[in-house]
Amino acid sequence: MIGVSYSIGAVLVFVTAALLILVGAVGVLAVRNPVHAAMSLIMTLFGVAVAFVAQSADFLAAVQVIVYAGAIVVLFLFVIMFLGVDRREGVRVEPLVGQRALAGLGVGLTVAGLIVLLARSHWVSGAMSVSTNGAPLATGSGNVAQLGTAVFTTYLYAFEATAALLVIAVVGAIVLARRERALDEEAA
Amino acid sequence: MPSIDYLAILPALVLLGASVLTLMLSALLRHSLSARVATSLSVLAGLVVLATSVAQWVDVARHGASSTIDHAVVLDGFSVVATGVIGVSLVMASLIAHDWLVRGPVSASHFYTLSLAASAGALVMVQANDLVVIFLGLEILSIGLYVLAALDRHRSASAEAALKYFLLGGFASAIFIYGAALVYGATGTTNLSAIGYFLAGNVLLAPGLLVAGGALLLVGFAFKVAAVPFHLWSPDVYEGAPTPVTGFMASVVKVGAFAALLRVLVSALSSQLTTWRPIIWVLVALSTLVGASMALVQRNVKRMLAYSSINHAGFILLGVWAGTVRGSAGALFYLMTYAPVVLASFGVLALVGGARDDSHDIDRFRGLARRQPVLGAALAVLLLSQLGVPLTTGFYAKYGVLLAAVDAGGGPIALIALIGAAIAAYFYLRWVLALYAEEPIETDRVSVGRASGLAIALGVVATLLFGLWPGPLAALAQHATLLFHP
Amino acid sequence: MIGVDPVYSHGLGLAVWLIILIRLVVAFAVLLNAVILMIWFERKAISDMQSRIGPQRWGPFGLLQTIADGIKLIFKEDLMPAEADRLVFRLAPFLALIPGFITFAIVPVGGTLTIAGHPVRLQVADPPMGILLMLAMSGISVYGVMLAGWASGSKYPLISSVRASAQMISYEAALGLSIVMIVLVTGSLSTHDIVASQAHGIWNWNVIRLGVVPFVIFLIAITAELNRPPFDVVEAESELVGGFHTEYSSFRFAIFYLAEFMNTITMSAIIVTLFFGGPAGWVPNVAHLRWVFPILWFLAKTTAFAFAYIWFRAALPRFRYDQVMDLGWKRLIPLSLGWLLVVAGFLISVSWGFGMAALALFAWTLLTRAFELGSGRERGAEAVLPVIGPRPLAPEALRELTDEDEEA
Amino acid sequence: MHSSLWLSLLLILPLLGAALAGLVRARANASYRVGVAVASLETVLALVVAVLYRSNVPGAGTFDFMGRWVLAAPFGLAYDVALDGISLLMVVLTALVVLVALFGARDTRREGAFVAWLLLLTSFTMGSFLAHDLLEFFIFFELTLVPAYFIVSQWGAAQRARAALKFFVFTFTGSAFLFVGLLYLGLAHQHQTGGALTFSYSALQSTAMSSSTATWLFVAFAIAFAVKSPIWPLHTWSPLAYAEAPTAGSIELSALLAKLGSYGLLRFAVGLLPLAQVHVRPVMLTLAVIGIVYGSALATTTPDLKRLVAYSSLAQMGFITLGVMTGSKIAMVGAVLLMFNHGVITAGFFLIIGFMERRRGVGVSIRDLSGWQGPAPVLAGLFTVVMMASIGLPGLSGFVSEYLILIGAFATHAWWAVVGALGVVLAALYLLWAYQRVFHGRTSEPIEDATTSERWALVPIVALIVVLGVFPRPVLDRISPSVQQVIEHVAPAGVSK
Amino acid sequence: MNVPAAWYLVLAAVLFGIGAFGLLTRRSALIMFMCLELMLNAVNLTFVSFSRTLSDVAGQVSVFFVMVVAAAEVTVGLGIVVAIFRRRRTTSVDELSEMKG
Repeated sequence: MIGVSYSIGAVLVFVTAALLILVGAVGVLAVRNPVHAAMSLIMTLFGVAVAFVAQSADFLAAVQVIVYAGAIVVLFLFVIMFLGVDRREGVRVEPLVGQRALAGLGVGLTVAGLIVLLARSHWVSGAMSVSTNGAPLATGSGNVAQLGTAVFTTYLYAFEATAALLVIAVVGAIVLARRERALDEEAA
Repeated sequence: MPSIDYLAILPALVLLGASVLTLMLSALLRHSLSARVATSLSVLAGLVVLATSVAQWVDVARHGASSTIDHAVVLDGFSVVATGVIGVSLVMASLIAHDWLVRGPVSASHFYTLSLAASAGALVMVQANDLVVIFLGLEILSIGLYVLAALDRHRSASAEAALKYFLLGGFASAIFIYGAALVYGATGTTNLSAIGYFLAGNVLLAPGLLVAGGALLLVGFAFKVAAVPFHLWSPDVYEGAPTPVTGFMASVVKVGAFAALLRVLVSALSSQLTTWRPIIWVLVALSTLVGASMALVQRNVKRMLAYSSINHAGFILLGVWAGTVRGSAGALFYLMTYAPVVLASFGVLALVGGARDDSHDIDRFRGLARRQPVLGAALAVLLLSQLGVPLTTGFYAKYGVLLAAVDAGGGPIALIALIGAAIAAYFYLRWVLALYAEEPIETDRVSVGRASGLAIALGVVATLLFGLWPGPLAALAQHATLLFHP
Repeated sequence: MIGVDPVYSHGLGLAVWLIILIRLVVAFAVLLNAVILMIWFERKAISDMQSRIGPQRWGPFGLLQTIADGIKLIFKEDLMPAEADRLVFRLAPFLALIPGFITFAIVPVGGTLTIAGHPVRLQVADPPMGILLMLAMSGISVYGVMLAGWASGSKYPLISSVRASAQMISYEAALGLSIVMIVLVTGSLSTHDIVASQAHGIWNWNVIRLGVVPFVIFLIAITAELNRPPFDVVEAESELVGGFHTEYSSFRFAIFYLAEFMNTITMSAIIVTLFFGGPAGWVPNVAHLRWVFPILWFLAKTTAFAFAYIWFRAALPRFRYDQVMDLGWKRLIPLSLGWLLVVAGFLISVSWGFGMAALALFAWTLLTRAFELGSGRERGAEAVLPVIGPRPLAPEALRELTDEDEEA
Repeated sequence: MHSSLWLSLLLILPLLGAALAGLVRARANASYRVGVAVASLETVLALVVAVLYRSNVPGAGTFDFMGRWVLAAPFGLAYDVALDGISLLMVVLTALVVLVALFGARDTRREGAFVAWLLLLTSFTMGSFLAHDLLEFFIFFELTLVPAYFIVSQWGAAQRARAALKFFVFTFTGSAFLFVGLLYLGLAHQHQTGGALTFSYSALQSTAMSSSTATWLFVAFAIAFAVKSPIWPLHTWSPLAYAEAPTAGSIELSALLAKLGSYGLLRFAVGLLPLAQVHVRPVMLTLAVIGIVYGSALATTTPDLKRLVAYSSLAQMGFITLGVMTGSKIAMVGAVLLMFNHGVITAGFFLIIGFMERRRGVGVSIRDLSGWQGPAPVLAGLFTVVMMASIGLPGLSGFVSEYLILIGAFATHAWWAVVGALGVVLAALYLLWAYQRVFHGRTSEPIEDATTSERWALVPIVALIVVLGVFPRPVLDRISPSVQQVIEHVAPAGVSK
Repeated sequence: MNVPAAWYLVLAAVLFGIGAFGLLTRRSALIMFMCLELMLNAVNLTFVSFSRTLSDVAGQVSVFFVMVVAAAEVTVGLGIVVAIFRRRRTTSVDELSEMKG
């Protein structure tokens, strides 16, 4: 790797993305207020979107912002505000002594191991998948066409399965959020 | 557009269709859908799935295994039989749920919309030949179950169980899909067959990525099937979720997850046998021993069955460990026989648990067999089957996986698993003893609904009948595995 | 996301950089000025409709009134509520402002010029995902309102925040679906391509091509996204005092004000781009000035929609909150789904189109019945979400939302 | 070769009886009558089979009545029954002991279930002895646990729950080793032949394996059988279970289920794994001898009569193991005979103890009893006969078998035999001592002598004790060829004589 | 020239680790959900990086599906939180003490 120079721009983009992602992620963990955590989450999500753009996944970057920032985090914020859990949400007493250290150790070791494995394995660059039949990955609008083709051929079944997934999620959410008066009276 | 073999995906379509139909009926009829109609619909759907799987079996037996929709779905003996098992499980789970729905706070249409769709998810997993499809099937199944677990509004434990299940289930899913991403990076595809071909044709000099990915996939599956040490959620969730839902979890989820796990390991990663075997070895040893030991100290029977099902998961993993045809057949046979038994067991629990489904202390079972000999004897048979006593299917289930394990050179691990079974014997027998205890606790007579009764009877008859004559099922499992899609 | 703008076809020379920079600055300046005009326009038009005179003191026809107001606001005292979350309170106004501007960047305001040998499109940027950018920005724009209301640490703004987020999620789907129809007929996500496909004659305008329905859906959805009347339950004065910006004053308030009008203009421009051919229109054969007419067409169309918004405000009563929700979920989303089916069907063949239409009609009938029954049942039990409209001002609902001490 | 239907009938008859007993449980005495009738029929059937049995069938050696049906090919599961001299003796013992237990040790609490469980146990025990297939044997071996568990846990004494659980889990754990071992053996056979998976006894006999493999397998098998027998040091469950079980349960446990262990050791461990003999023989002999001495020593100290019999059984099991493991034909024949004799004798012991308990209403401790001889002379006399047989008084059945074992053992493993002979002396010591305490002396209690039905129950036992002590020939004639066949299979692997 | 994909992969691994750590240690259900989202985003980043390395579109398609799943999970997860909150007015997992694991 040493001796190869990367364009300043690419490095800069990487650093920006990495900063956004990591600062945001640490923010989610460290911040006490859930609204602030949600905002940190948005930061990470944007960082990921930047990283997507840098890796010529423009379409996904846009979808990332629309789905995550535009819907998921809004939903989070909605629930936080709706339930009014925003201000008093601190870190609670740990139920098991040393759980945090243990989790940290476990996760740390796993991630370190992963990084070592990532670094030490040379993946098969150029292994062509069935889907593109060896055609190189396009950028820009060609990319959308490729994505669309893949979704409706190789991943057709998966795509149809998402329909089931969304139906069950919507029905589930409504069943859960539904409030039945008879029951509330009983609870009260 | 890729060609589509509709016969292959028919079972999943039937279940989804039934789910949507239930939903629409409940929305379009003036009066809310009666439990009787909804249950009938669900039972019918299950039976249709079973019938379809028979048709599929004929097809597979005649033309061999095939894959369709651009190799995303396979139609092979293994998937067909697993489909049939899911169909049967669904029928029994619906019957068990019926009595609970009649008296409970949950709307039947909600329950069945979700449970049918979740079963469809399990079917997707069973047939999936692509990591992404497995992931989606897993999520359909899991999301349905999260909601099902939270359905009982009378007990706050229900929603709490759902939350725990959701958080750890989501964690598992994330780990799984991360593993899938790494495997994709290592092999350049997410298709299981393609991964298999790639690994068969290429030697990876530094397979770190593949190892890491495979390990994460395994961890994800281990969470879903509640193998130790990834089992922590299961006792709480089993306890908190409504009992019929728990039965559903213990049967359908296990079938789906194990079928997918087997397919991933056998179809895609069979060349990496030496890598994943040690991991499974540890999982088997821990699951059988810890599952059995922890069950000893429980007083709540649902927690007891949760640990027991961990123990059983360990046994099924033993078949997976073998990684041979015999192993897959053993695991499949185990699933075929375990599902009805555990469902019928939870059927009894749902009845004994009372109208509010909240009395699951073992003391409630004291003297049950004295007061109601038939119900008590049925539960005793089911428990003995889970214990693995001969003349019940439980024995042959264990036999099948042990045979495979010993065949693959796993004498020590087979012995460890059997010692786990011996420990488990303690609490099954303690329970049986309580059933026949002489000084019955003053409790009301348990009323056995017709539907639950039928389901329990089915479970008992199945375990005794095939316990006496396991030949057909064993042959079926064997043939099914021989017709495995490469 | 740089895209395929022909200006880059000769590489990134100094001239190109300059052109890009100028385009940016001009766009920004034009937009700001347009906002100032828009504010004046709205006050004036409303006054006329209400038989009042409106601003008249500053400048001809009171044109400079907005600037005067702005200056006043900047010099007012900046208040920070005691309960406020300071960082977010300061951040929110800018979050509201930025998406509006970024969205404007993808609007083609005219044809293609040739400056110093470089082909220059009159559009700040033409990313290949253009229309997705617009969706993304409209998704983000809600944060300003939401966070402002929450950060104020006050009851009514908080309710406004909750309403904003719910409303936003509810209308995003219909918005996206109507855009999907446009993408279907265009075959591209780029705004340039969308405009180009509507170039030849009024029959090619999407509003006609797709049937009027998608346009209506889009218009309603975008109005709701903008929190403009009649969907301004977020800032319903009669219920929530001032809504999310109750606690804002001075410069920060000015920015909200600015953002609202900027968004209005931007969305008018987007409507024009998506449904009315953008700068397309009759161009007289005048040498050297041919490029001006598309811009004029664009301006005219945009102004027309800006006026339409003002008209809505003056003419339509505000929806109740539950009505807003009902409209979004029970009317717009099913309608746009059904229409999408029909459009897709006709793109395949006519018979498919009629088939899909029949299917959509059937589904619509079923839905109607389901909704009828559903609302009948809800009389016995409460709705899916407690209605955050006039009713929630009941004390227990408020406590549920905000009061913490009582539970603790 | 006779039809295997005879054997199947032996298996099925008790099953039908159990079902019938369960069905008629509501009517007073009905299930008792059904039970006795079925057990009598079973005994007759067993005797008929014994008469029909031929000790030389062309092509099958000493196995007669063969029949094999495959039930589940992928599992190698088959219903495979056959009978040779050794199992014939066990079959007769089973039928007889059950009859005695049902008739003599009646338990009127929920009698229908009790009789049904006993008959089920009979069927499963029969199955184990008739099995000509290792897997089938294992299945029946495991199955016997269930009825035994229920009998002990439902009708036992105060600590019955603990005793039953301990019994079950110990045996279950032990059989885990057997399970893995038999799987290994079957698979090894399959890999050698390349054919279908089978656990048929005659097929597995031809499995080739190294001496160390055989040793490991033997250890695995022996653990299971040692728990069941019980052999020291895996016997710890037995005193508790014998003591807590109801009389009929004690009889079944000690007279029948214990024999499953020694029978399995002889037939499957020794019979299938000749190569292991060299390595394991010293160990097994030592354990056997320790068991003899240890059991006898404990028997001298325990105050509880049931426990005394339990420890004495431990010693007797030591003798059987000694006989089985020496490899000498005489000792082996003696061992098989002792299995039968010990079954009869302990059945007698527990019956009489049961009668005593019936009179006392509680467990019988030697310390509390005294002077029974006066009021109950017949009971005392019967006890004396059984006791003398157990001690090994010449002219009674115990003598023949112990004598054969010791003679055979002296010839091949003199030192072990010498220590083992100590057990005979100790047996005389503790039994006579116990007799003295219980029956001699005085008592003020009015104790009823043996009733008519009690006497009838003991008639077959006393008769067998006397007849086999005087004229064991017909029995020995049936055992010898089968033992010879085992020896011949084992002998080439370096066994002397 | 673009930076090596490995940089992004390592970044994703770290992000995954942070998410996992948060999920295991934080006690607020909402924060735990957010950590779940972090983990899924790390997966997405990994997929996209591999997609570029392999010059294969499958990775990007997978991201698409992961996003759908994330959306579905959040819907249901938040539904559960709302259901619990209705009852308990808390979202801290520790306070869910009715069951002892």
